[in-house]
Amino acid sequence: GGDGSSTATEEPTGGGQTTEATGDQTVCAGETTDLLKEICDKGVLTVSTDPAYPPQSSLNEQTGDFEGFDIDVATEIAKRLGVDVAWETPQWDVITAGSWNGRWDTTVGSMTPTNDRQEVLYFTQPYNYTPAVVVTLADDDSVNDLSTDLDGKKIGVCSGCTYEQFLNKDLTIDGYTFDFVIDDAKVSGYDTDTTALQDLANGRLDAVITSVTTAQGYIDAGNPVKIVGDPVFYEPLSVGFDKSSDPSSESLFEAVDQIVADMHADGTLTAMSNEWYGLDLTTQQ
Amino acid sequence: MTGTSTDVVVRIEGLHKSFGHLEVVKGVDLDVHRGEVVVVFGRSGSGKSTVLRCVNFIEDPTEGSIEVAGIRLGGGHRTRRKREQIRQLRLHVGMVFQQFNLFPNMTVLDNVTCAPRMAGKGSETEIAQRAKDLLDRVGLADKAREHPARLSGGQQQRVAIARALAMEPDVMLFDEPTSALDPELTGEVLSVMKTLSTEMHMTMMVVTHEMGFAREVADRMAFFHEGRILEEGPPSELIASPRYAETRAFLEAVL
Amino acid sequence: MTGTSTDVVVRIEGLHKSFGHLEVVKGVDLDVHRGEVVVVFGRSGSGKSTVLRCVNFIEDPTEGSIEVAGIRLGGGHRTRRKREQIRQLRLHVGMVFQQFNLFPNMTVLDNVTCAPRMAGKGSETEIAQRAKDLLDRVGLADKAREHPARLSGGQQQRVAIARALAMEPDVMLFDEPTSALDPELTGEVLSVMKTLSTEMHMTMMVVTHEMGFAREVADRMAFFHEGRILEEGPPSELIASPRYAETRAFLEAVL
Amino acid sequence: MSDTWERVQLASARIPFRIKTGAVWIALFAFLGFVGSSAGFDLQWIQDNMRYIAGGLRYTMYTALGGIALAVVMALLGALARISRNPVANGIAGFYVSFFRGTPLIVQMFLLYLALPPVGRNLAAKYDWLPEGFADWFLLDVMTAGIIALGLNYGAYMTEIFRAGIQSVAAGQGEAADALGMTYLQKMRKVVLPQALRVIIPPTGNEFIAMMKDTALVSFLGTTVDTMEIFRRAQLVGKHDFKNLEAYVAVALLYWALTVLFTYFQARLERRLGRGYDRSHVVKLAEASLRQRRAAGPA
Amino acid sequence: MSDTWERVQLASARIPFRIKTGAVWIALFAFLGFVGSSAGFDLQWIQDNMRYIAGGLRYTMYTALGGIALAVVMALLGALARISRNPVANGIAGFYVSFFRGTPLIVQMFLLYLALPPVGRNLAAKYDWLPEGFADWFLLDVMTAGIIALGLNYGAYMTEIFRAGIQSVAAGQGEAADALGMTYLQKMRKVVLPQALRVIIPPTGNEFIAMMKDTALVSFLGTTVDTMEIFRRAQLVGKHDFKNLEAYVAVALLYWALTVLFTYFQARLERRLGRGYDRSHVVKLAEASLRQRRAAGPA
Ligand SMILES: Nc1ncnc2c1ncn2[C@@H]1O[C@H](COP(=O)(O)OP(=O)(O)OP(=O)(O)O)[C@@H](O)[C@H]1O
Ligand SMILES: Nc1ncnc2c1ncn2[C@@H]1O[C@H](COP(=O)(O)OP(=O)(O)OP(=O)(O)O)[C@@H](O)[C@H]1O
Ligand SMILES: [Mg+2]
Ligand SMILES: [Mg+2]
Repeated sequence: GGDGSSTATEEPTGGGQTTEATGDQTVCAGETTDLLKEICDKGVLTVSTDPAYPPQSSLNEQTGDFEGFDIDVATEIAKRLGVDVAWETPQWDVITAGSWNGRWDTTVGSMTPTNDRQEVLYFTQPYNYTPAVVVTLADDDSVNDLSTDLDGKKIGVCSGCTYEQFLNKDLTIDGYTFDFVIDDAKVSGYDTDTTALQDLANGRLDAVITSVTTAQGYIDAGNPVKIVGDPVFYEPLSVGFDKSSDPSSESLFEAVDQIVADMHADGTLTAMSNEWYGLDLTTQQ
Repeated sequence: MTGTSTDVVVRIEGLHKSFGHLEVVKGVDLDVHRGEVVVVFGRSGSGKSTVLRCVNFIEDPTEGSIEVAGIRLGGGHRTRRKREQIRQLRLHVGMVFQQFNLFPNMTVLDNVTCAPRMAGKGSETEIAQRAKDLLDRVGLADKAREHPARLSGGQQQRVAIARALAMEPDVMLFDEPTSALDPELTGEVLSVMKTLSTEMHMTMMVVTHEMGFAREVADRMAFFHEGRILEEGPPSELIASPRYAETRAFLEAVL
Repeated sequence: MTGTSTDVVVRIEGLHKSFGHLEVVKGVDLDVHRGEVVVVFGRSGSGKSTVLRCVNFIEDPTEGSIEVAGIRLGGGHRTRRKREQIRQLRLHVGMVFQQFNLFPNMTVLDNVTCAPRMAGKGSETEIAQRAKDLLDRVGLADKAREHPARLSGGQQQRVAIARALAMEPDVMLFDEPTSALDPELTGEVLSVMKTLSTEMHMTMMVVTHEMGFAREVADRMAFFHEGRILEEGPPSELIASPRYAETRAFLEAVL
Repeated sequence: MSDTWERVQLASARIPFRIKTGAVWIALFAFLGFVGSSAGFDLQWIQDNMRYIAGGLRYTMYTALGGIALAVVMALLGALARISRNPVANGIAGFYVSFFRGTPLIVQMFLLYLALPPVGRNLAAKYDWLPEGFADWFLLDVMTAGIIALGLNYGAYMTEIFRAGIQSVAAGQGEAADALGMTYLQKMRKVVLPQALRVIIPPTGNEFIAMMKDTALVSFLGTTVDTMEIFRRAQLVGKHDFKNLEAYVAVALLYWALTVLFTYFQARLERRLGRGYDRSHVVKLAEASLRQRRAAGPA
Repeated sequence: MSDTWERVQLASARIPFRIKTGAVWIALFAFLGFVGSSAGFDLQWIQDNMRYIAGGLRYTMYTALGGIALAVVMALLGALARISRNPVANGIAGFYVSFFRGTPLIVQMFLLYLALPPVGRNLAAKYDWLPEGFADWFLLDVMTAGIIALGLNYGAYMTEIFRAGIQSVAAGQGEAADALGMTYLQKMRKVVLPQALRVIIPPTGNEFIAMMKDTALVSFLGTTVDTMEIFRRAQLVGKHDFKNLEAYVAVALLYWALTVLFTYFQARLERRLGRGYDRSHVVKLAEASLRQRRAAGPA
């Protein structure tokens, strides 16, 4: 298509809104290189997300739209870049493994920037911090002190996620320290948190570690489980980029890192957190 | 050789048999007396095999009844009790098939002993002894350890006869026992059948087109035509002077 | 009817054929001249079919060579060029099989026209016209639109003859063309074959045991025995006074 | 007691068999429904979400149709190669069949989806004589990767079906075509394959039905939302509402319905092919020999 | 040019076919190795981790063996029920076969693993006459659930194999047993099944080989570390070291090796059964008819 005509039609809609929302120049309006340039030229930022995790990300079956905290964050990032947003929904494992082969540009999917993952992905500064909690059966009174009562117990987690690493005591993120209070847990890995929770309800597990939002959702759905004690740790969640990307994603990473900083600074993230979680999770506890 | 009613081993009364809409047997009555040999013959498709198979309930009669050794049964749904009655009736009937139907997964000896053993007909040694006697009688004592596949057709058929005899039946049914055999092998089977009649006085119903055998061994012959017995009588009469054109035509073709 | 070398349509020279370690044809030499009918006969397993199948390279000769219409080929690996040479040779040879081998997925007409059409033997109308003439000649003009499965064996074999003729071959090979037919149907096929020779002067090699046909139509007969031609000669001589005991024994069995 | 039972048996004998087995099915459904409701299944949720899940049927069918189309092509080539005496064709086909029958479909899917792109990228980087966009050919989207994996996998299995089908055509047919001077391609196209088809089509129908179910595995790669097939949709809404079980039940019912439907069509097709214009050579041979055996008796 | 080519063809004709296809396989392996190394595959990693991954073979085999054992039992019962004229047995078997053939294995696994426990729990809560520990029966561990799902699923497919096997035994065999006054069980145990076995065993071997690959799906249920089969192990170490591709290649090689090995044994078994003491009735019949046709010629 001709460059002139397309920019002409896009100006009042996409571009206009973006400037309006931020009251600022978009990133794409300035000098760009590498992947960032490619995205600006295409006018679309492709974001991967797993729309099965309300309130971070979920699919509204009626409208076919995504909604949730992560969705809003990603949409805002795209706006400030000056492009539209498009979605991909690969399996979690495929995202965390890196080597996206350009199928999508970034992940805004509540991913923790563990040191392992940093080998293959770039991470921005965290855009929020989700509490990880212990869930047990509602009528289970045996777990009171998390630092002793869960030792050696059978605990379910989604396989390959930070909760599993936490139990295995190999969760390391530069700049953060974790208190691995649970010793010798028998770890059971599941395809997703929900399956683990289900299995807890089925009685195969003594406990599950998951995010507070997932746990609360499961409780609200009427299942006989409860959250025990305080969160065992807070996991920082960042926007990620493929290090093996060609052209390099470094330019995009730096631009988005700056955008996240701006969103922290101007209160956008806090507003979104309050809207979706009912509390402010944007600062480290 | 006609006897009183107490002598009747097989009594077929008003037998009809249909497969779906095709009526194959259209009313057959026949008594076979103890020690009697009845030869059944007739065109292909005239219902000979079907009548024979009704006698031991491999086919269920559509109408009419079968009586063997005092057990009288009709057709109809096979309830549990009916199945047991049929099984009891079958213990009185031995059958020899055109295709031998020996059990290929057993030795010749096992073929002969398996049914008596299952039915508990005597001790193990008795059964084995009887099986050996029978194999001796059909001239195959030396083949006891072989598998059927290694025998000729004639030998297989003789084993099949021994197998049926091992159950000590009151009547033996033969359905074209020699027609799957090469011509040079039919003699050995027919001669065994002949000794069954002459030496053991076995009651027999034989479907065959071996008219030599019929003439020599049969007490009575029954000519089947389109699902009915068109005529019957001693072989001497029936073969020499058949009453019906159909019988005559058929006999001319066979002889 | 012996002619000069230029008259030779098929020349088989020093033909040997083995299947694995079994030598089936052990040195056969045979010339068939233009217009000549050669009848081949002999015991089952004597190699008649194998020789015929070597002539059009359905089997590859192990040794020796085949010459048809000036194309001379031996056995050996089928390279691309060799395959093409074989195909050229086959265009000069028509073959009729014991099992007819009509194509059941085509109508009778398509069976006859498909090969000429693929080989580009004339325009579409020419091919269709020739096919109709041929079907007429074998007496089946009215069956052109039928599928082979609806024809009797005799009719199928006549279609097979028409199909082979449609390629306008220099020689026709017949491998027991009537032995899969019920006796009452052989006559119609043999009479078609006879007119091929008498009216069209077709060169033919025929494996058959129909001695009546041989006597009437053959110019020469060849008796096969254990992979060799034991003796050959005009039917009158060979049938009346065979030189070898084997030939005599065989002829006695057939006649 | 045993008398009553016999009378029941006799009375029941008058009811047609089909009706009785039908009643058994209904009883089984009722029993499963009872078990389900005992398990606290949320039937309302199934009702509410069935529409959304069923919306993925289109993509399930696309994937299965694409897969079977590719599989048929692969199977045909594979079968011809396996039959041929050309060592290269034969060797490649043998390797293909062995690999794709020897490894799990799910592994093949992951390999195609994940391992292929770096191959393309690295090759493109290494050899610049490769055409522009070479690397992109290796970058399959989920549905394409799924279709290709299904097609290659089933193609390997179906190679044997096609080979058997081709070899079921009587040898005489090929010989007759050879004798008429047809080329290999003419023989195959006009004589052998049309006849083989009647043997090949029924089992190919079975493979298609099996493949419909294996499309579920594509979702382990993660499909884009617009093209999610039924299994992925069920997983998504199930996880979303914490109703996995209901979601699995719903999707199981959908697959079952699909299978029953297509099995019905396939059975009809099979019957139609069965009474086609031509009865197979085997049948004819058997009949012929039977006729002869009968004829061996008095005529 | 075409002359040279022909000379090459002729020269090559002297090399045995097996050696040539073998060479093609080697060339293909080399080619794939080249592609892999172009793609930057870390072969060293595969070597280092193969030992660990292969350690799961034990559990892969346990699962497959348990699955096939259950499948054989189900298939036997299913086939006998499908053949019988008892409407209840026939209906239940029909339902079983239809459901387990009609839905994806992965759905069945999830249902067995996740949906069964609440059923047991709720039933136990509702009816206190149920025995102590009733609910626990429904609480299957992963491997058990996997084995049961595999067994039920394959059992449904194998029901058809067993049925065909039983029906392949000539009708005359059953009639002979009946005529000798055997009961149904005696007939089946001593006469029909021993003969059916020879037809059933080879395809059952194929099913076992297929099942070995489907054990990979068990890992989607979530396994404990002690009993991880090869696929799960590969996923785990692959993810850990960010070497997914290498992990999938490694596990594919393992499955392939397993399959090739068992296919070899299976082919041997088949050959042994083939030359057993008894040639099948079909073959004998065909031979008989052939003999007669030959005999119809001059004797
Ligand atoms: N199970 C069956 N189902 C349908 N029709 C059958 C069945 N058994 C036999 N028939 C038909 O019943 C008729 C009589 O068959 P039967 O075998 O009793 O004849 P037969 O006199 O023994 O002939 P043959 O000399 O050929 O053995 C035939 O037309 C046959 O096709
Ligand atoms: N393709 C083959 N492979 C192995 N052996 C074969 C093959 N074709 C034929 N034979 C064997 O070669 C021998 C000769 O067979 P051929 O068919 O030529 O005999 P024939 O004279 O035509 O006999 P018939 O009258 O039975 O047709 C036979 O022993 C046969 O078994
Ligand atoms: Mg009969
Ligand atoms: Mg021959």
